[in-house]
Amino acid sequence: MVIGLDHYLIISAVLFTLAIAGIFINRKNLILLLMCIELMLLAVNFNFIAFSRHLGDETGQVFVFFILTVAAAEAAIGLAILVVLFRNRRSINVNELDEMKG
Amino acid sequence: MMDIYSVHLAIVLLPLIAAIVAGLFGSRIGRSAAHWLTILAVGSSFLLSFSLLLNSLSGDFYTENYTLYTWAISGDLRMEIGFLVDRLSLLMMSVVTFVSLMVHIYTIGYMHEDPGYQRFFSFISLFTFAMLMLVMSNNFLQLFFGWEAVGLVSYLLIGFWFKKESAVTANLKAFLVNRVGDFGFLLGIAGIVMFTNSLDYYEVFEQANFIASQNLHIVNETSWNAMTVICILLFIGAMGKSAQAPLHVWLPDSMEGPTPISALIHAATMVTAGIFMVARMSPLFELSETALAFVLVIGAITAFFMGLLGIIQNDIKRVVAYSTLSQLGYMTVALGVSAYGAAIFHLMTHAFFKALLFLAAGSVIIAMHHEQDIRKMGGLKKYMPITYWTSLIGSLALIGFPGSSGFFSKDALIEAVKYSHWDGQGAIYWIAYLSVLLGVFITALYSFRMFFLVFHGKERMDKKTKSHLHEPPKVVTMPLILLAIPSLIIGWITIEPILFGSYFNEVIYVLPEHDVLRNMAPDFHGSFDFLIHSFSAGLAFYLALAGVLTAWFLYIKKPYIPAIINSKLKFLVNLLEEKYYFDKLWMSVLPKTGKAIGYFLWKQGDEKIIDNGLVNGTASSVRSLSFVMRRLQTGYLYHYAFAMILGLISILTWLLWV
Amino acid sequence: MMLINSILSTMIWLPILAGISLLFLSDNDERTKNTVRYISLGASLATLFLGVYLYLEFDGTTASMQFIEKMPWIESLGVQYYLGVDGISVPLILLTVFITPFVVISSWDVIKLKPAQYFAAFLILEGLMIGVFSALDAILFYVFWEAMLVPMFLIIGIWGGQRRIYATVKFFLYTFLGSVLMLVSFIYLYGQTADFDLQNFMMTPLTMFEQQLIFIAFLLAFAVKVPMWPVHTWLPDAHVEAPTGGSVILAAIMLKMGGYGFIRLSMPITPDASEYFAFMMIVLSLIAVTYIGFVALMQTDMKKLIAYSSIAHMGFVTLGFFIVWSFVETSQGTLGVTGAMVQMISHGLISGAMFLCVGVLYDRMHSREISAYGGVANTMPIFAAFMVFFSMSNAGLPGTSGFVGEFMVILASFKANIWYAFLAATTLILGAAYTLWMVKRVLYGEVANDNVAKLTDLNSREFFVLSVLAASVLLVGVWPSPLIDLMTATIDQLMLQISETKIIGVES
Amino acid sequence: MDMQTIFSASAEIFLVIMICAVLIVDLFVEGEERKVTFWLSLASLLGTALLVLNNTPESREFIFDGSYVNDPLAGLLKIASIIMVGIGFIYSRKYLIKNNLMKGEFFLLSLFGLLGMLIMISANSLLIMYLGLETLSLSLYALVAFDRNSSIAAESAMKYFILGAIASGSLLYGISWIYGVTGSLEFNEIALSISQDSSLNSLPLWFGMAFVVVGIAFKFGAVPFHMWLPDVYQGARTPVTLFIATAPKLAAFALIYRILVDGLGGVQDAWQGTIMIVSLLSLILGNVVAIAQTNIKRMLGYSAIGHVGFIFAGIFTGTQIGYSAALFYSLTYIIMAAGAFGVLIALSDEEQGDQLEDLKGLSQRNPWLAGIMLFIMLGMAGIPPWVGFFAKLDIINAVVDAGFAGFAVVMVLTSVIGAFYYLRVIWFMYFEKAQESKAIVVSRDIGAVLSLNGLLVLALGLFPGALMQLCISVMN
Amino acid sequence: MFQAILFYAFSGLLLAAALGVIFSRNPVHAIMFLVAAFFQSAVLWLLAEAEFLAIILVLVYVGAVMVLFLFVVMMLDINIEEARGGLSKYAPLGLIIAALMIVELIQVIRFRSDGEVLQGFAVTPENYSNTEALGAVLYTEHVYAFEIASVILLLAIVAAITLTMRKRPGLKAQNISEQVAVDPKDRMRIIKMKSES
Repeated sequence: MVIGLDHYLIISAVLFTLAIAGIFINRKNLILLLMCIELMLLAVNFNFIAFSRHLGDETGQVFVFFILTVAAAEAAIGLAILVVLFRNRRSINVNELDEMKG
Repeated sequence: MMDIYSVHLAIVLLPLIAAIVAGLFGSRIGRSAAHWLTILAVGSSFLLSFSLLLNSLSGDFYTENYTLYTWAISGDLRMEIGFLVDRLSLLMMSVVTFVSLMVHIYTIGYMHEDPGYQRFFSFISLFTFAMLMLVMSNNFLQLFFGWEAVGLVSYLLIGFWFKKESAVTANLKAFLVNRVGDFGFLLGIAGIVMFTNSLDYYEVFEQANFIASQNLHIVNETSWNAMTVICILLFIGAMGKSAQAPLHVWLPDSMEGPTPISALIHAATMVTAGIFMVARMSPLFELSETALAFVLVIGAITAFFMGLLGIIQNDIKRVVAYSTLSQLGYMTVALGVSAYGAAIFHLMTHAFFKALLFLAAGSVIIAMHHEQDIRKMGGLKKYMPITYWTSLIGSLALIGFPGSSGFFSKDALIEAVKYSHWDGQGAIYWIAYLSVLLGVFITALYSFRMFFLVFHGKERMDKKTKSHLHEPPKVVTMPLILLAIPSLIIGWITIEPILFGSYFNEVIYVLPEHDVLRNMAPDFHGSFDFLIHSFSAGLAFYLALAGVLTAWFLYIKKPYIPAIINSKLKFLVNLLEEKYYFDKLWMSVLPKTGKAIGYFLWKQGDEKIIDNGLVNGTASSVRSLSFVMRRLQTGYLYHYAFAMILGLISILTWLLWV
Repeated sequence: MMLINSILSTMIWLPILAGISLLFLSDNDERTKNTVRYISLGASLATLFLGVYLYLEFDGTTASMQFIEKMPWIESLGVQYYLGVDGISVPLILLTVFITPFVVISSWDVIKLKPAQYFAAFLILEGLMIGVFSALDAILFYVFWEAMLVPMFLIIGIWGGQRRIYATVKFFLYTFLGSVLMLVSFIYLYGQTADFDLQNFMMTPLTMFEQQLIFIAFLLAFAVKVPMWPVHTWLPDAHVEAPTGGSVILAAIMLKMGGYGFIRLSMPITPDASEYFAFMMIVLSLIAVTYIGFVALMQTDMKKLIAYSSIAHMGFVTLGFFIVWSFVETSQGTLGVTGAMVQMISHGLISGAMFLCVGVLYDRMHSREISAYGGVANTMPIFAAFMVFFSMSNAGLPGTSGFVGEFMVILASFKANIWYAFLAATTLILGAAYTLWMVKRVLYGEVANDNVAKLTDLNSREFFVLSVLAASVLLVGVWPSPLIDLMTATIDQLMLQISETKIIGVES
Repeated sequence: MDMQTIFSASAEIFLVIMICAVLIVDLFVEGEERKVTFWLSLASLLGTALLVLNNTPESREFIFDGSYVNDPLAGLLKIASIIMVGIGFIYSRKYLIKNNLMKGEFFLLSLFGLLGMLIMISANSLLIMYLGLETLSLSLYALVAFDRNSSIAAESAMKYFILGAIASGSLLYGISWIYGVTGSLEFNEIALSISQDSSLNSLPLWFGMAFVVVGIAFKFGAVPFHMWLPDVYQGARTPVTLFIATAPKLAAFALIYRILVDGLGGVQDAWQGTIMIVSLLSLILGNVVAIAQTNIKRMLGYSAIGHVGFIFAGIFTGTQIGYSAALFYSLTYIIMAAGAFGVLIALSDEEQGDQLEDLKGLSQRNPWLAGIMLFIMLGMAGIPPWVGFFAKLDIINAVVDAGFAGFAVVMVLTSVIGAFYYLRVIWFMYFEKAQESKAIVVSRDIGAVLSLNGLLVLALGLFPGALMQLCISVMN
Repeated sequence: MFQAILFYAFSGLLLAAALGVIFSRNPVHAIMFLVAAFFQSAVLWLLAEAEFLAIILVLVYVGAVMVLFLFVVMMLDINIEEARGGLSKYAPLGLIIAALMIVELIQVIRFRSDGEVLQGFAVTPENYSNTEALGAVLYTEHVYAFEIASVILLLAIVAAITLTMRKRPGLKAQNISEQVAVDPKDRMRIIKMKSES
């Protein structure tokens, strides 16, 4: 049995979907949302690596490298915003983020 | 020596200029300047007209028909302003300017206390102008202009005392009822243009046969002879102006205006416009017997029924007004039997004696300090001899007393009706004949009822009024006298040329088989003979005599009888007092209906359905949609994310399956 | 000569620039206020003189466009700055330049709040209106057409009455909604011809379906503007709330743009669809004449009454245009079209004057309710004379301009169908009824109350304005020929043009 | 790497250097007003702009191994973005001082954002595009949360961040598919492979496209990926909103144009319908919901959604005139948006004025400001002769030309709905009485730029030809 | 075969860890699950011969980012009880949508490989080094991207500091310039004392 591209793509697809589902079924904890985003990027990385290997082209892997970098930066800023929010609200409950609507 | 065109122009424009000056600068030039100016203008007009008239009697008279200026050209329709001065117009011009001149003079006395003095002179001069434009027109456009312009002046003059609620109601009513007539008139003109593509009388007349050969589809396939439709439409206009039933309602009410204009407009001139117009259109009317029958019926109804109303009126002017209605009915009857000449003849004599009667009534009113109720008068003979005698002449002329001008015209008219019995007109003819005959009796009855109540019998006015009773000044009495003369004699002189002679030969067109006057001509042997003849052959004289005697009996001899009759014939009297309910119809039912329709369309149609329903409805539904849609923006992050994912999935699904 | 080459541009831009320059003046003290007034008067008079010059130089014997100015404006879209006038537009331009000075004079010291802006708005409006009447490029036309809404929106909104906001927003959105589809049609036509030249639009063949859609789009724009029943309800509101000058311009000129649109765009661009919809248009026009006549009867507000009467009178315009197709030969419709054109001019003069009359009263009593008045003729006899005169003109009395158009349209419609004429002619009765009934209640009778007793008659400024208008109403009524001669050639040409089908493969 | 490459990208390089310079200089700047930082930032913008002007080639050229594209379109977008950022700086200065937000970081983050935009505009590969996008987005997230004491700012930043991360995740996922199918990241190569192998034009590529479209639509704020937009517009401080509302739209334009047209032009059939529906939804929702708003920033947010509908309408036509119309629309829209927020900033000098009510009687309190706002509102509503009309005209023309006359009808009808809320702003300013009569004073520099901005809305309307022509020429 | 077993095992674990992230109610647990997921991913990447990235993932992600997460969770002092029970009644609907998405994605993946014989990844040359290959392109072909990445990191630093650094009164931080500029005289006083005798 050969493990190939499709396997990775499917793993990635499932992971991606789980991440997205995680975002909109989670209604309490903002940090979980941040983690789901990490998960999502992970899924994307899977795709890139799989395609890169499938095509025999390193560019995909380079892309993953940059995604990892950006993801780190994103995490930093995301967490910083979270901190600001927490300082203002004393809460990171997603349900309470509804001061603006309509 | 002025050429003829300048004369025509001068006749028309002098009153206009005087009117403008008196109207716009009245307060600057002062009262006497205003009346001198207008009197001079109208007087000159009269003199010029009269000289032309005299000129026209000679054999080498040419009808003048020319274009003054082009009003507009659209496509191949030329609309021009021009004059047609023929014998008919000359007669009318002279009558109009003469009566107008009398009224001008009279006004000096009648209105001398009124603050709107200059305005009044301006209006009556303007009226003269308008009427002259009407009668001198050579085309329908100008005719309509004059037609409406006299209506306008009438409106202004009826409402002259605009503080009086009744006056301003009356003038509105007069204008609107006239407008109903004009409505028909305008459509008639439109019909003419449709078939002839011209507004010029002569051009239209040339194509009369063509019109008569055409049909108009009005409802689906029902087709009418075009000429019939057009003539009836035109006649509806005449009904409005000449106050024929049922468009007569405005005329009695128009007595709200000052008396001079009652004389000028509502007796002598404007109301005759309809008669004049039909006579002018004789080449058209002749070609439609249906239309003529219609004219006849309307005239007969007016002549008889409106006369009846005169019997129960107590306002001195209203009695005269109803008599006017009735006399106009006579003229219309004459038109209906194609005796156009007779109609015009009666129009002329009527102008004199009716103006006389009105002015005399005005004189009485001045003397009575604006008391108009004849029940509060009586025995004025000894206080106001001139008024008395002139009134007598007027009344006699009105009832057609032999020898008076009214006699000639009315008798000729009745004879004409009698002579006319061409095919297909049997029943109508009899009704008409009966109406005019009975009308004679009624006319005599109400005329002399009024005459007796005013000048004879007990003096029923109060002390204070009585103490001031005296003959009005000369400016008032002089016109009375001047009008009394033609009222007395004009018939003698003119009956022959107008009715039986060749005076109207070129003007009025009558089909040979309709030409009752020609049929009568062989029996005519001069005015005097005509006079004698009436004693022997005509019923009219005896009916008139009976009328006068009845009046004498009821109001001088046994003054208590009318009250008894009133109580016995409650229903009839009621009907008369309500004027056959026409006033109710015009003043109450129609306006109320109109207002109700207006209110309904406004509130239900405009405001409710269109505005609130469609316009604001759309706006508010967009607004509520907005408020519904904004709820989608819940503020919750997971909803936002969910929306995005839903969008994504929709796109994916769409790409996958579609 | 330079001026003659760019006279249209000068007439458009002179008032606009003058108006803009006014905006820079602060109008706090009396002296600047005077400057503002004289600048506006000067600008409007200058435009009037240019208009007179235009009239004198205009050649009425040809149907072709004159005083053409053409230069590229937006090249990538093929939009041009393309101006020109013919016999249809010249009378309307003259009307515009004629009315505007009166608006300025009549508002002379009546407007207390921000007079500079007020006058500026009117001057800008004037330029834009001239622009509409002289634009020969569809986009240019549309630009002027829509831009006009803005000053009017502000005029009503800032200087209007109690419910001004509702009225002005309604006015704006109504007319805006109406005209956007016209824009889409223009663009569609652009797709067919590759430029926005209106005359090319008229040449380009279109299928029946295309024509119908375009016609409907145009219809919405113009019907709202005219306004035709049932899209007329903005007008009474706008009129009632607008200040006097606004009402005058609105009634006298802006409504004419609808009529102008029909004759300039709808009829020549979509002749077959116009024929197809002609019956509907006639029915709508007749509804406007009769239905609105009845509605006007019941109004208690003078301005509303006049507004409704405007709708009824404009019904004659659309009637006159669309009975053309009731004839076998379109040339027979010339009379109706000419009548409609005259009716537009005449209505411009009369309704303007009527609104000025109401304005005179409003300035004194601050009420437009008919019931607040009564017996005004006692205290204001001269005014009463004018008011009666204009009311009579409004009722279509011969000898006044109000008669000319109605007369011609009724004549023409009788030819088309006797019932058209019958219904149209009811205006003789209804028009007189609602106008004169109002006159009766306002002017006649005893002095109704103390306020009326305190009224003072016209001042010389008001007298001047009304008398010049009265003179012009009379002049057009007595001698419309010069006016009609202006447009004869153009209308004849138009009749020829619309008699030919634009559908390819169909013989006309 | 040769000098030519360095020169070509000198604008970006210069900007990075200047960012570092500002970063360092700001450490040593004393005082509340931070004049040095401010002027240095403006100077760096000026320098960058000059370099862009200097480096913009006549025709398209590629450097950095095909990662970087330089063409007239890029030049135009870059210049416009730089100007917008500069205008934003000028408008914001007083406001920031007043609200104790005058910190070097504001300028730093804005410059970072600008750098991100420049990168996006010149990106020729999906990788660079992604990195540029992240540079831009990250600075925007930080800017939104910039006022650390504002609870709603933090909330909106959080929402923006999460949703933005989802969007970029989706974009990346899409990119991975496009990469997987075509084997390339560079747009011209992608286009080449699609044109060479028509079998590529199938479902996998479409799916990749769909995910990418989500990312693009999010960046624009198109329905249904718009949810962040009203909240962020409202929550962020007005200068930040101004920043978000203007220049990034151009970057987003580059995003959509480079990816969908340059890269995926071959699969136009697939994205056309998608974009069309998104455009339709945006037009309707944006204009309709804006009616119900009472917060003017939020209202402008919804209006922005409506305008995005127009921009997308230009794109979906798939024609050159459509693209240039969309470009013209974007350019003119941001001019108007800048002016609108500029006026709001000038207003809130006096009070925290972001409610519609606060505009009441503005015409009495400051007629000039009211006049500018009037111009802008009329421009946005699409009333001629203000420029918004010509932008709409251009788009509608493209739509009708592409055979979607029905869609054009919907567009104009939604414009009418939209006109209502723009008019409402005017009526609040002109027809309502002021709640307080105190005059609003605007400092001279801001006033001058603001006036210029307002006049530009009119001037571009009177003479739109040149800019339109420019938009067309840069597209070719 | 061995590869397949490894793949399935670790992907199973990976998905389980992912589910753990989503459904765990304690953020600390979630982080742990996430760390686990990263480890498993690294293994799978190794299986795909992407050694360099696998190592980076572990080093950078687990070593730095996850620690940061953990750090923030701890620092914020979140009430864990309150954060519990995050799933709502709409979860089923969400899961349905998710299922739909998975189905569609798999559909596309199958579409892509339609007709293509399922085979492994491209075969690498004998002396192939993943790290070397990446290194070869990273600084040449992708230097522009690389530079941008550095800017992004700088941006992240600036942003994070801007947002979170506050000068609280009484903060005990070093002020180096102050320390350097200290004059001994201010700090030290030489007191002469009498010697105790």
